Amino acid sequence: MKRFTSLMLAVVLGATLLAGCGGNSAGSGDTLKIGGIGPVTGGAAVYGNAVKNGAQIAVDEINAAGGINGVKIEYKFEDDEHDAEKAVNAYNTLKDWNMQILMGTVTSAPCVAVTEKTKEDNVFQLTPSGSSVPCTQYDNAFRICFSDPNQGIASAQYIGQNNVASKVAVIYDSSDVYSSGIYEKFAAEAPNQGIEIVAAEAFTADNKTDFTTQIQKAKDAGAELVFLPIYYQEATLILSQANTMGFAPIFFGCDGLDGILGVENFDTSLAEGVMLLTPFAADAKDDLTAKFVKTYQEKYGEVPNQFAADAYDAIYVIKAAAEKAGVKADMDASAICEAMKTAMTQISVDGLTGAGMTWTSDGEVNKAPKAVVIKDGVYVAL
Amino acid sequence: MSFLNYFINGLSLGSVYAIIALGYTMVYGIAKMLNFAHGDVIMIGGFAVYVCTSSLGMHPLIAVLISIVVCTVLGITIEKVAYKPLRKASPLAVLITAIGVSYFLQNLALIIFKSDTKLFTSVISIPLISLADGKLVITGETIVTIIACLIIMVILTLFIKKTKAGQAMLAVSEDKEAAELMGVNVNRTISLTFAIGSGLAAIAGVLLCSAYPTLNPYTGSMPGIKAFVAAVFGGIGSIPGALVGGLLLGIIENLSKAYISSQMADAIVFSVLIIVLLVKPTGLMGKKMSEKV
Amino acid sequence: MKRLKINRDYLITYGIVIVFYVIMSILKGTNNLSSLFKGLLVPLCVYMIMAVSLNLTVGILGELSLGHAGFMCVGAFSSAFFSMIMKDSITNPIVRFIIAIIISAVVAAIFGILIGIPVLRLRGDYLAIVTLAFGEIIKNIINILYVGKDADGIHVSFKDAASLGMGEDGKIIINGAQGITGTPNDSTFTIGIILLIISLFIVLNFMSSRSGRAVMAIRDNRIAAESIGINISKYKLMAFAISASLAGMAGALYAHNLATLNALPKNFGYNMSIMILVYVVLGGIGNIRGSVIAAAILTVLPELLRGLSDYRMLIYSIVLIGMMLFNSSSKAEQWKAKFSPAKLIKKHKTVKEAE
Amino acid sequence: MALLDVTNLGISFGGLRAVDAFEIHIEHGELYGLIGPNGAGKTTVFNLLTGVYKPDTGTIMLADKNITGMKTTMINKAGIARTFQNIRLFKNLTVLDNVKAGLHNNYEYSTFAGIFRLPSYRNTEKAMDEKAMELLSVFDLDGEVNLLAGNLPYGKQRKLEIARALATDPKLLLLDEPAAGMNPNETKELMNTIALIRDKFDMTILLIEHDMKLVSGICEKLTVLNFGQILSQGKTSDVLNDPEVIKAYLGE
Repeated sequence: MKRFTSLMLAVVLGATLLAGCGGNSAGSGDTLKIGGIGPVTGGAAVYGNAVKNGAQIAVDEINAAGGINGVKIEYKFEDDEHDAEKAVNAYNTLKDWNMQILMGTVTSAPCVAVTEKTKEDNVFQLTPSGSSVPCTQYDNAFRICFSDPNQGIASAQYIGQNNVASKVAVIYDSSDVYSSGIYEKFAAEAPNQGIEIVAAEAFTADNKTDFTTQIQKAKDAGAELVFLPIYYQEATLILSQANTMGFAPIFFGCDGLDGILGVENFDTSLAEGVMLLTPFAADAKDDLTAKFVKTYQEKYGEVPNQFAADAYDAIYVIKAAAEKAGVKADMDASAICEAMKTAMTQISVDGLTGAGMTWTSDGEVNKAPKAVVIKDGVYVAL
Repeated sequence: MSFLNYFINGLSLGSVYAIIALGYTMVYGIAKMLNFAHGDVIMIGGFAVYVCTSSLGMHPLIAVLISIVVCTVLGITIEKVAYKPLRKASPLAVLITAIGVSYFLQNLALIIFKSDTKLFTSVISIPLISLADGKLVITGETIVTIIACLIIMVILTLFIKKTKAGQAMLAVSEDKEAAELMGVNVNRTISLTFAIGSGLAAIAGVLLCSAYPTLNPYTGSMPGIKAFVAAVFGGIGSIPGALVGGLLLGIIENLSKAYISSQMADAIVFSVLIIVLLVKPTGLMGKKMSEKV
Repeated sequence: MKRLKINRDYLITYGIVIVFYVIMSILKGTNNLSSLFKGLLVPLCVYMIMAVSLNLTVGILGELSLGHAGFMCVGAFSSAFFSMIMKDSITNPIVRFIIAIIISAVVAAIFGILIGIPVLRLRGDYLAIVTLAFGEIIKNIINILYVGKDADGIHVSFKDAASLGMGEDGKIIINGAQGITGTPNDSTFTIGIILLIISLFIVLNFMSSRSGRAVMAIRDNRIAAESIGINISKYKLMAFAISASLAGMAGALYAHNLATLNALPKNFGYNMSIMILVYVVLGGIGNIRGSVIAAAILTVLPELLRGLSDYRMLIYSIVLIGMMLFNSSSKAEQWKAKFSPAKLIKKHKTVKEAE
Repeated sequence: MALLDVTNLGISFGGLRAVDAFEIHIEHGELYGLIGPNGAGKTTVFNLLTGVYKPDTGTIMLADKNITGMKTTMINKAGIARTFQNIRLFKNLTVLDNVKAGLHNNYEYSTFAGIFRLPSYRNTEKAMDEKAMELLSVFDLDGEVNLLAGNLPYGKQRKLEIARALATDPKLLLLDEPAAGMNPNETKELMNTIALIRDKFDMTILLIEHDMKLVSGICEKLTVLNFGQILSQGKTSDVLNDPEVIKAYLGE
């Protein structure tokens, strides 16, 4: 019986291998193939789905308006489950699909692994939200969001220069690349800004239900401000638990906190007075944002968060760079990459996450972080 | 005062673990299987309440009742479809199937409810108790969870001791074959166990989400594993053991976050578990097993 | 006679691996292999080795381990750490990688022994939960481990990068949750297959040696094994350590295949341990060849299901449940018996003879 | 000097004195029977002798060596091998491997040599095969060497268990109800085999048995246990005629 099972398995394997075989044909020539990678299942699915949807809106808009240089975009998004290995698999799947430009990946660790591959294949890569430093270490990779050190330092500077607080507690996710990356730079910059870190409390991906202990320690240490370089899901819990405990310091966060007002059922009064450095606010009154938020809500029934906005911008940045570089549909990925990477440093894009965004050849974006505060349930620029 | 706060918060977390652990321990004791999907049934229970209250605007109590029904039916269905055909297979095969069911429930929820986190409105409306000028705070959720935990434990113990079905469960847990020979309907007893375990999961889901009010398709999996650890900690198969294990786990977790290192809290909790098992190989209140030679 | 039969059985296993290697290499050489499959070749080897090594613990030793990914994690980090330090000193990638693999095997074996001593005193599900706990502890500690190197040597901290107190020229190698970035990409399909064959060689030969017999005797009946003078702890520990060191090797292969190495719940948590266990159970407990094949199929399957987009993991879970149910249902047994190749041939013959 | 010298052996479980003041002296080459009603503590005595339980009181001397309180593994190495009332074979190993597992301590080569198939592996395994086949042929099992032990018929499983115990090359062989579950024909055959073992291997045997026919047929000496205490001890014919024994057995 065992032998039969093995045999059956072997047959299935053979069949799957055959199915997986296939030559590398050249680009079809009438569309521009843009691939996306991010987690759409698993614990980080929320970010991947936001990126997937945000980019889809941009793609639809561009296609409706005639495409890039008159060429329609074909867009395909692959799941990486927030895992480096799966991200490489996703990348290879897209390669088999003859992807010409990569918009991804969403999270940092998989992004670094994929960057290694895009470098090897010379494929242009624009990550909407991969914020750790090595995500853009090669010249073919750029990003829409701020880098982690950038955010950590900017946060410390903002708090110090505006005298927001001098006694600061930090609650961060020690098992997360993004969160621990920001914390590290924040902690390094804090002394220069006259900020005293009175408590630095961590949690982990496996232990993020109960934050009362971390909050209690911040409270006991007399923190005037609690810095939250984390994502909004955990932040909502922290805010509500702190409220129960009667602890009301200033809460200060980075772009990960954006989206907090969009959480279904969230009592926005809890977020009253929360400050965050973010490039995007779903409540902003400008036309671009209003239109995007409206379309997103109609299509996906949710308020878009910053990841969706980053992805939306990413597609438009690709469009701008491709137009600048004169990319045509029949060019192969490598030629596109060569043309795009010079074009990237020459364009300036007004997007949801910043006006007049420009890029340096090391892949970093120049845009002003906006400090906003939540007042009466909406973001107000500071 | 801080210590008391840490302690009470630990107690609150621990009592949630304890209720989940009760479900684990029941199923393990009778069906002798590690039901890895238990945590995900909890998540479904949470979503059931969420849908009833937020989308359909029902009264929280009715929502909880519906949630219990949903989970019970789900539990029985899972048992019928996925576990019953494997009654004679190796325990490992059942374990893997349970993992498959867990993936299934998570991904089903992902498709239905989407991945973004939803904020759960607490179904508990008892105000919090504030002592010593607000330095010591006990939330209504804490009180309800602890009381619910105790009540459930008492009811379960009485059920097993006093009813015929409970006695049948006990018999099946001692010796399946012998119970069958004695005329106990083993299949029905196991189904009943799953029904009760899943009903408990619904209650655990409501309490978990009320105390820590976020909900997404993966909400149940980590508390599920922690509760499993708690059940083993207390001696798996033992009902008071689940209670003690759950409470201790919550308290140890919070105190080690407070006084040792918040980064290493998981490592510390698991180390304590290991030490306890090395000293008492069947958990704190587990029955001593010895093989007859 | 018996030895001949066993040897033939082993040869089939090696043969499958070698044929697989040859076919894949030809397809790759002639550019007939999709990028996805090219990318999957090394991970396939990683998971096949993991499945073989876990089968030694679960199938041969008969103890349920839910922390096997922990050993993979240890092997991955120790070997990647070595490669990062020696990147400039040892420029020959093959030599460097071989040393890295040996280091990963040794370090993982040491962890196997350290963890095995307390763990193997326990039994059944209690042992399982303690291995799970150890796996989680390893992951947790690596997430807060900071190691840097400067002119003064190596600095270690369990707090943050700043407390490493390094000099100007300092370079952080293991950066807490951010892990190791920039591990040289030394893993190749050929090395992966060689490691797989080595693992098979070790496990299969171990099984048919005196020590392996002792281990299997303990699995079948501990009390009887004691009564014939077999040292229980020694042989349990031996099997556990070998199993751990093979997992460590798989970890080295994993680490040198990707540019980033993080200890996430996804790759080194209990979820991964359970995934490997799924390969072992599906392939047949104690059936080494089955493990190899099951690992291959279940690694490839989710990738082939990509076309289903959102429903991918849902379908995967259904397939998983279905396979388990099918494997143990009595109807399947009948069906298998009816359509087994041997039977079909026989039937064919009888029909012919009747004619 | 006797091969096995046990004095004042005792153990309690909870409050129950399962075995008390047990004494036995077995000479080299003797075939000795341990009998008694159910629950008399016979198997407990075996478990004490083989180190499964640690005695509360008393000493066990095997060939002038004190083995009291030693672990099962060490006691086997010192020279006591046993079979079990409920057969404990390595069910998923072949008949041959069961015996070879028994040969474990008598034929050594390193694990390293085993994995890398060094000459010491080949030579030792060959010698082990030969020795195992020799033992199996004594029990008429040499036709079933490649069968899984769990697939053997009941009677042959009992024999295989004895063969495995003998493979450890013991000084003393303990047989726990070897005839349990056998029909009269099989029992008779077994009697012959046991006698054969004693003669062929120059073995000393202590056996527990219910079947009085078997006991009276082959044992030279008997000890009768009742409620954990020695009821009678001595030559088989004397013991069987002891009124106390008759009373205990027939319940008169």
